[in-house]
Amino acid sequence: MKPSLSLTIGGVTFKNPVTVASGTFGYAEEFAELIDLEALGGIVTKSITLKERQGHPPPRTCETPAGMLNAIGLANVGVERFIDEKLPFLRKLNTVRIVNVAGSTQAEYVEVCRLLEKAEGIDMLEINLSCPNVDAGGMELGTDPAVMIRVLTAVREVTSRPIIVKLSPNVTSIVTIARAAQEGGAAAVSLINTLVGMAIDTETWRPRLSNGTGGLSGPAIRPVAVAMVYKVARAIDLPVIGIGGISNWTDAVEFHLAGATAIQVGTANFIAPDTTMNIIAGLSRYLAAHKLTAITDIIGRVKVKL
Amino acid sequence: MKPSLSLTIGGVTFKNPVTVASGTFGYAEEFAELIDLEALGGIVTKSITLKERQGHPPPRTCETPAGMLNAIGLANVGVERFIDEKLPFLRKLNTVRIVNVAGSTQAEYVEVCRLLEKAEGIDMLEINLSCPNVDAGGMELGTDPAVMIRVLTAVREVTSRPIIVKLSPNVTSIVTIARAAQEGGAAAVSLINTLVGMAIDTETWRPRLSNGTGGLSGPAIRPVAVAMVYKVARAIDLPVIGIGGISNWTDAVEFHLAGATAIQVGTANFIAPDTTMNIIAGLSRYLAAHKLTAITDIIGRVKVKL
Amino acid sequence: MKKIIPQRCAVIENRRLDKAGWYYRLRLSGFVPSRAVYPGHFVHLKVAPGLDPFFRRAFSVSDFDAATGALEIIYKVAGRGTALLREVRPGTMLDLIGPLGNRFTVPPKSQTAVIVAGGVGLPPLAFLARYLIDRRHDPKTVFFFYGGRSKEDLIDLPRLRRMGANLILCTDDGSRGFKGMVTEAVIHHLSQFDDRRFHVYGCGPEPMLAALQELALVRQWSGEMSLEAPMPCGVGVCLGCIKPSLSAPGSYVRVCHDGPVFKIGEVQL
Amino acid sequence: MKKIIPQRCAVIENRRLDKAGWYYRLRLSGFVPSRAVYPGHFVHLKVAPGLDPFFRRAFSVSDFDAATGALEIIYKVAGRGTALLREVRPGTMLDLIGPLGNRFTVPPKSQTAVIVAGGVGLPPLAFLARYLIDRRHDPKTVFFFYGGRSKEDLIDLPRLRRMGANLILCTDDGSRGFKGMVTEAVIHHLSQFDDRRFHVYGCGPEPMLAALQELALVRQWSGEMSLEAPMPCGVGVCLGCIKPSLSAPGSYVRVCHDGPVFKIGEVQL
Ligand SMILES: Cc1cc2nc3c(=O)[nH]c(=O)nc-3n(C[C@H](O)[C@H](O)[C@H](O)COP(=O)(O)OP(=O)(O)OC[C@H]3O[C@@H](n4cnc5c(N)ncnc54)[C@H](O)[C@@H]3O)c2cc1C
Ligand SMILES: Cc1cc2nc3c(=O)[nH]c(=O)nc-3n(C[C@H](O)[C@H](O)[C@H](O)COP(=O)(O)OP(=O)(O)OC[C@H]3O[C@@H](n4cnc5c(N)ncnc54)[C@H](O)[C@@H]3O)c2cc1C
Ligand SMILES: Cc1cc2nc3c(=O)[nH]c(=O)nc-3n(C[C@H](O)[C@H](O)[C@H](O)COP(=O)(O)O)c2cc1C
Ligand SMILES: Cc1cc2nc3c(=O)[nH]c(=O)nc-3n(C[C@H](O)[C@H](O)[C@H](O)COP(=O)(O)O)c2cc1C
Ligand code: FES
Ligand code: FES
Repeated sequence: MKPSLSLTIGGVTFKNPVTVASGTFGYAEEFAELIDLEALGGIVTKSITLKERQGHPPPRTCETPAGMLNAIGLANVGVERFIDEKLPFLRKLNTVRIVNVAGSTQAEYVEVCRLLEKAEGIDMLEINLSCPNVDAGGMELGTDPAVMIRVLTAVREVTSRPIIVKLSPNVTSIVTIARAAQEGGAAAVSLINTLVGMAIDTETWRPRLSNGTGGLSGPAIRPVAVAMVYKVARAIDLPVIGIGGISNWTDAVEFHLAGATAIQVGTANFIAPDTTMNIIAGLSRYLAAHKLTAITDIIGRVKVKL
Repeated sequence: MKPSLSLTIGGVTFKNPVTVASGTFGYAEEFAELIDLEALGGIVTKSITLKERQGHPPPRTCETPAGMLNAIGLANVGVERFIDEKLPFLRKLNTVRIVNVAGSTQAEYVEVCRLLEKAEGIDMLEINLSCPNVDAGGMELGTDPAVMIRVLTAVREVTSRPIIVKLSPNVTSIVTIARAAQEGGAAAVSLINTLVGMAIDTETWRPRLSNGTGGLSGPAIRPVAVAMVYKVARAIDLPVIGIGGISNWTDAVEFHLAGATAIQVGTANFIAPDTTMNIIAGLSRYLAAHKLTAITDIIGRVKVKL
Repeated sequence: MKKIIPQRCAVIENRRLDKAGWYYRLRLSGFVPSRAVYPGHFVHLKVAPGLDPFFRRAFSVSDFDAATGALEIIYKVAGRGTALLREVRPGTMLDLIGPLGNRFTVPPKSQTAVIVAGGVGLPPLAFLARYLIDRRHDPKTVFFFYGGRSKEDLIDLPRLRRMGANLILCTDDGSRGFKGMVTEAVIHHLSQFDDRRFHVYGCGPEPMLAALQELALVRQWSGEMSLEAPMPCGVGVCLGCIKPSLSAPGSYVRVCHDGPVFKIGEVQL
Repeated sequence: MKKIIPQRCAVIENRRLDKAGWYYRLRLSGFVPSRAVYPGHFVHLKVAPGLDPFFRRAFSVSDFDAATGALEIIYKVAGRGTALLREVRPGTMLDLIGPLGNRFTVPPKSQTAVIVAGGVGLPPLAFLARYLIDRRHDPKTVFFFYGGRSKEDLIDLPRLRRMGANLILCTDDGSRGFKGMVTEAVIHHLSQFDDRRFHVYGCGPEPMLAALQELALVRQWSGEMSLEAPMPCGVGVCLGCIKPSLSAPGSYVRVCHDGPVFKIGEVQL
């Protein structure tokens, strides 16, 4: 019998745990000619803000050892154009559609969620309280538990959809923040967003990103992400969505063993657009080879001596 | 004219900014047949604790993308054997000798420093308030500003030597911690220690380190380290010693531009034991090629638009 | 529609094109494109297996034979990625994605194609020239300006000559052909013609393209240019390869997805 | 004393040794060791340039010719590093450090050398056997036990035969030589001899070495074994390559620096 990859988070059923990370998959339509979008467990959109944003000037990305830095600056079409121009494509897709929401203030988060509430074709919201690349909001709102609870409470008043809270790794205790997300009424947490990083051109003496610092992603950060997923999964009662450097099915298994119910593939989409397809196939093979019947059989099953 | 690489930290003169990071160079004698130890700006020993420690059981290390995890567990000969067996070799070396001190409690830090105070041939102490691989002390003492000030104040009472405080990157605000180090009377801060990380074997379902989690080092973490050095150097008045993934002279220049007065080479010593020698030569060539007369001409000179 | 997925192709040639060893021609066999390959398209290549270097590198297609699947690119050794690529031996399998991006348009036969290549901007334009001439454009209505710093930078000349286009070489130091910038060569050589019929194609260093765009805008020539930018994804999602728009000020274009070929006047250079 | 620094050596051969393609012989030229190379020594090799894979890989020297600088290692494709190494073509320059570690001792001529190699434990012991015999040990006083899972795992046999030692092959499945574990073969073949004169040398999978050590301890044979452990640094500083000590319980030995050759009874297996 083919092992089952399906799972449920916040009452929403995913056909498999393999989803894509915000900002690495556009609004999905860009990937239509690259992979079978409906084979994915879910799709997370680029972060949507209240107004359209052009983002930071170039250079916005740079290559680093086994990873990259980015400071895109939340460039996106804004919630209204998103609903008008991007959502119709997503709406037709038979996969879990998750809209990632970002803002500079609590009011902006609330307003974006309020506007999305009326739109159809959205299964969940992911609240990005962890973007390192904007001056106000983003990360600041996501590193203080009290602020996080306040924002989430306000957001939940205007939306009926289950909320995933995306956590920043740039904190002393991710467990404290994850507990705040739980207290704020999240249906799940996703982690990690990027680590704050910087690179400097030694000839021009300028930062390699126009914004100075940016967010580090890719395989380089995977061990940090696995450790945080492991800690959070043991500490809270919500499902955890693992993110950070996942590039193949063994990476995915590693996150599941650490405690992730689902995973998001980010930067790897850039290097090999068919990464998610290979992971889905690999997970099935892995479960079959280990005579396991469901992906849920491996979640959090890492054997740690206590 | 040959550019000058020399610099001063806490009243101690270094012939060049290139030193080696604790735990990656043993007690220096192991490297005697590999490089010219006296060509180094300085040497930092493995962390020394009050009692000899055997460290964690194997496996203690694992390879990761562009880096490694370690959970050595502060294995060291203990302060008494260090003074008797290891210090005599170091004492004879014409380079800055820095003893890295670790412990599980404030009392242990104080006692180690007190015992070292009587020993000759030590130029500075580096207080490791950031080791992620021990149950008590280490990182815990280094993530709370108030605790850090208390520990440093106590340590300074028993030592006359300038103190470098080694900072953990696993914090929400490294600037806050660096300010605490300054307030506690540090002569300099060094950063970063390793990021907490984890890797899991997908066949055995066991962590790849016996200790479960460990510390991530190597080029993978360099962007994180550069960002933190940059932020700390702008925020405090003490010299900053840059650590994290430095593997060649361009990496070193990057840290100097970000604000590091000196640097420590860690994991790269494992991959190429002559890394430090190549960096020293490369820095001289770089300064000469840019018609600069001293390494101090580039420190903190990154051009960031404000 | 077929999906554009990574595929592995065997290197059949990786040959130095100049004395100094800066320029190489790489030929791969068995490339099965998911759609027809046109001049302007690029491929996204992993120059080495594993994670180092991390990003793929974009290379314009400099020739493609749909019958045999033989794909050609020409590259200049510029940094770490191309330095590694130079070491690749025939027989090695390389992983690539493509064809990506948009393509050059074909001008009506009444128009004169003015191709302006600077340095490593040659590859897509060499493909374009062959393509135009194969499509029964009279070679004499194709001007091919090709500039470099000195004669060592002008490569693959026999192939360009064989095409039969009007080939005008120029070098900054005058060591071959016209001495001066390639845009000056354009002005100098084309002043005798009725320039309202010109359609320019440019690829090369950005200052050259800026000068060319300026010239074309002033003279009201139509035309298009192939641009470069660091490309993490190559498929339009990372928003890393942007350039400021000239036609829609305040916004950006994505070189990989909206380009790499842009109309004169579209992008601010 | 000369410093032990990384050096680049040209690959002169990288040849498959078995039908299935698991075992390879790699020969490098121009290796200039900083000290004499002895059996037991290993080199620390970067199997690919750049950061992936990140660590060097340790390989025992399986032969070295000081006159020509020709260095040989034999490897089994076991993971990512060796899979990459397999792809290396002659002419490629590889970066290596060595010789590192300690070495096997030479027994007095009155002692019988009992060499016990399991699978990929062959390389250092092949070097040792040649070395002992070259040093005018009577080949008949050298027993060379060589075990593998099946006959496909027994490689490089002509060379071993040429040495003239007593070569005893064994396989788990009996497809060649003695059927059973190599330690059983030792017991079976040596029962006729006065075993107080035995000095055993072992290298191979840890369970085999554990059995061998057990046997040697019980029979009071002297001897030594070459061990393996993941080695980040290879020079004794990272404390990553440790094994629990048997002679000093509660402490650890570093395989790279205190070994890789350890006396029987030194390390807990
Ligand atoms: C659409 C397109 C077509 C191209 N066609 C060709 C071609 O036909 N022949 C050729 O030699 N080169 C071409 N390039 C440039 C090529 O992709 C490489 O970027 C360039 O060769 C330098 O790579 P490197 O790895 O040697 O340098 P590195 O310094 O290692 O590159 C580091 C990073 O910077 C990026 N980068 C550096 N310079 C450039 C540049 N000029 N353009 C884009 N990214 C850059 C690289 O992609 C990489 O991410 C093209 C680029 C684009 C975007
Ligand atoms: C002193 C010494 C001598 C050795 N001699 C030989 C030899 O002559 N021939 C040979 O084929 N191999 C030898 N090995 C093992 C070799 O170093 C490689 O570790 C092994 O080939 C697997 O590497 P990989 O990159 O293919 O596997 P990977 O799975 O990519 O290795 C991942 C990591 O695990 C480590 N590792 C995995 N298995 C081992 C192992 N058995 N021993 C040590 N580290 C391991 C690797 O070093 C690397 O850090 C020796 C090891 C040591 C310590
Ligand atoms: C180019 C780029 C853009 C990103 N944009 C967003 C974003 O808009 N919103 C968000 O929540 N995360 C964003 N991220 C973070 C990713 O969703 C993900 O959390 C992170 O990259 C770690 O995963 P990875 O290592 O698999 O990429 C972005 C990442 C990259 C590389
Ligand atoms: C194997 C290993 C052991 C280490 N042991 C210590 C230690 O004992 N004390 C300490 O302060 N830091 C220790 N570190 C941290 C390094 O000194 C350094 O801060 C860190 O590795 C980042 O630098 P790198 O990326 O250049 O290695 C150790 C690092 C490694 C890899
Ligand atoms: S390279 Fe990613 S959007 Fe163009
Ligand atoms: S490999 Fe580092 S101590 Fe042995």
